[in-house]
Amino acid sequence: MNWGSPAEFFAMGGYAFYVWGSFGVCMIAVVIETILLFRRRTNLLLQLKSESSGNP
Amino acid sequence: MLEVSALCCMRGEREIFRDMSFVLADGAWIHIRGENGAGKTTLLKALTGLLRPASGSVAWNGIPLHESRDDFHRDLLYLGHANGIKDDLDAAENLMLAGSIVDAPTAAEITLAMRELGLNPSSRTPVRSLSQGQKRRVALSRLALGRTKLWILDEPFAALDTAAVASVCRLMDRHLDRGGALVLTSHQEVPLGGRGTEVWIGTPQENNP
Amino acid sequence: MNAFVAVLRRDLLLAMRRKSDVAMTLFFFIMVASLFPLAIGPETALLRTIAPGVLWVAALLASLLSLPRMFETDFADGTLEQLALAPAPLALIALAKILAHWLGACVPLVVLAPVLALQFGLDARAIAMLCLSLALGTPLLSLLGAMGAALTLGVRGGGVLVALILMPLYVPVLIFGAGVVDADATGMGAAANLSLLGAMLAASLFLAPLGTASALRIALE
Amino acid sequence: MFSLFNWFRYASPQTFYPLAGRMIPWFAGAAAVFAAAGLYVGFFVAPTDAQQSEVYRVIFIHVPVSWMSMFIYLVMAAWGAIGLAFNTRLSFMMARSLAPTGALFAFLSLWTGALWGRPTWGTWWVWDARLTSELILLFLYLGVMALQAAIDDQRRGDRAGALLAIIGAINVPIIYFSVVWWNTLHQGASVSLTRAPSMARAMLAGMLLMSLACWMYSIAVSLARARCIMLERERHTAWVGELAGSAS
Repeated sequence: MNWGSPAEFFAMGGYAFYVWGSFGVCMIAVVIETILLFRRRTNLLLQLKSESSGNP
Repeated sequence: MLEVSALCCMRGEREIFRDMSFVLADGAWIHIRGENGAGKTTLLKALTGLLRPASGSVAWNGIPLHESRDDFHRDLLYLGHANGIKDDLDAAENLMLAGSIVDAPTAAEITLAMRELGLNPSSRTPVRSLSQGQKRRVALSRLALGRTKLWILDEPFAALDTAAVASVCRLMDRHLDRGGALVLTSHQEVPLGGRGTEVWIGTPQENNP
Repeated sequence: MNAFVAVLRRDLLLAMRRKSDVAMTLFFFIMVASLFPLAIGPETALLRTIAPGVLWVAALLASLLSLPRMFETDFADGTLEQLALAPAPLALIALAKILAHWLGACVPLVVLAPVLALQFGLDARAIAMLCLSLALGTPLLSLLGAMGAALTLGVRGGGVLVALILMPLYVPVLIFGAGVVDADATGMGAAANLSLLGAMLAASLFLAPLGTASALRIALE
Repeated sequence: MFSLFNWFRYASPQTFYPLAGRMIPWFAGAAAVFAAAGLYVGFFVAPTDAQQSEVYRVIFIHVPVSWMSMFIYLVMAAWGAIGLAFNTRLSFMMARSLAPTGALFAFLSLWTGALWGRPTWGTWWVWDARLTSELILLFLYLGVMALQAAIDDQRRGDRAGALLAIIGAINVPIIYFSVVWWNTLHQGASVSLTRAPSMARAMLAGMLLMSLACWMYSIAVSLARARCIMLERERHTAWVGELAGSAS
């Protein structure tokens, strides 16, 4: 185990900004991409539903 | 002989027509009809090989188009919506350049072809300053130049006056008599002799037989 | 081969009728190259260092600017359709048009480059090297550019788009081309750069017309 | 013959749509598992680096996203080539669905590279061969996406984008070579990101696990995006109509 305490873990030996900046932004990017995809899909399904109910 | 079998064409994800089949024998002509936007130009483009059909095939003299493109193009004269002439050049130069890619026509042949369409062969005016009808005439002069066997013409009579329509029809009749084949679209009746048929895209309109 | 000569003559004739297009490309080249000393300052040593890069970038931008001419008018007036239906390989026709573009848009740049190089205080040997690199590199710009021009044919915002898709492809040409003068001046010899440019030219002479032809067929559908 | 038939059956959007739907959770799950394992190895098993201390841990995200950004470009070009050769609609949809994810990875590679560069080399950006190539790769992605978006006719956009992706893929090695050449010529910062072969086994394992996670994630996301594209394009067909009706 590399870390004595959670605080030490989060400090990353003084490089917290760089390490968490990298991992954090990647995480955020992944989450945003997933959310956007979900929204695109739900909007699309709603649209298709209104289209199919509009002219059966 | 042009054979079209089970042709289906798409524009984007929209199906324009499907199961289009017909045979065009030598010396025969086909008038493609349909409302605006029915897909007449799409069909013509598929016949020339410019447009790749979604399914089905077009064959020239029994050989599918994509297998012998150059041979087919040697036999083909296509005239689209656009005239295919350069605005910066005069009529004779245009015909000379268009012909030179296939086989260079002589100046005498070009003069003759322009006379057929009622154009002044000695005019050096750039095509830019000609009227729409005159531009169309320049483009159609290629009909009188060519020795091609298959003509595919998109709205050849657009913007033409009666005299020009008559001379184009004369050229077409001569072409058919020589055993040439012709496909054209037009919104007007086409007064041609010989074996002509109509092909409809979509449903035929009621006022037509 | 017949078709190749015919298309080449046709495009050159058309370029002769529109001399203003050629002039505009040249003016653009001169202006971009002249802006750099104004922005950076008249310090001769510095200008001499950046000259090959500046002139190369200016030539690249000028040729980029002239690319839409290659197919756009032919596409609009229907002559491109006719060329695609000619009984000759479309790649050969594309090659003729590329050569015509190079002769009409890039050769004037190569000819003018020495004059601009004098502005930057390059010596005779460096100028010769610069012209050599441009003479070998600009055909590559035309060849790669033809693919970009064909892909963006008739597309809205085509001018910016063509720049966007071509910049990455131009990177090797720029690096090897602009490096020629430096390599020669530092005594390393420009042979490696020049032969790399030559190799790329040979490869794209074969591949780029094929790519252009496919792109044109896609655009004409 | 039978296998060929099967392949074309799955190449039709109508049959591929539900299949992709069933596959997505598995790939997403695999991505989560690999990511958890990779992060565990990266943060808890891999020892602190003697020279770079903890900041080297950026490697566990930087290298995988860089690899993926290059790999996805090749896969995208391959789908495009298949589409151009066999005229299959599904290939173009896959090519289109991969581009945004690939561009995202290229961007993340640059971002993490900058964050690593700052403490290690003292500057946010170095004209290092790898970083420069990665930047050009991002431009290539943006070019393909811009071209696809600018062409209104979908079919033409697909085919033009595919052709550009192929042209780009042929050029990628040349670009990389030219940038390395340029870099050594100008004696710029030449920094080795991947470390010597003596790299601890734990570091390698962490990187591989994270790469697998990125790979699985890319598949899941691109399948999901492809499903959206299918629905958008085939909205006038019967099967989409039925699907929209039954979704109520």
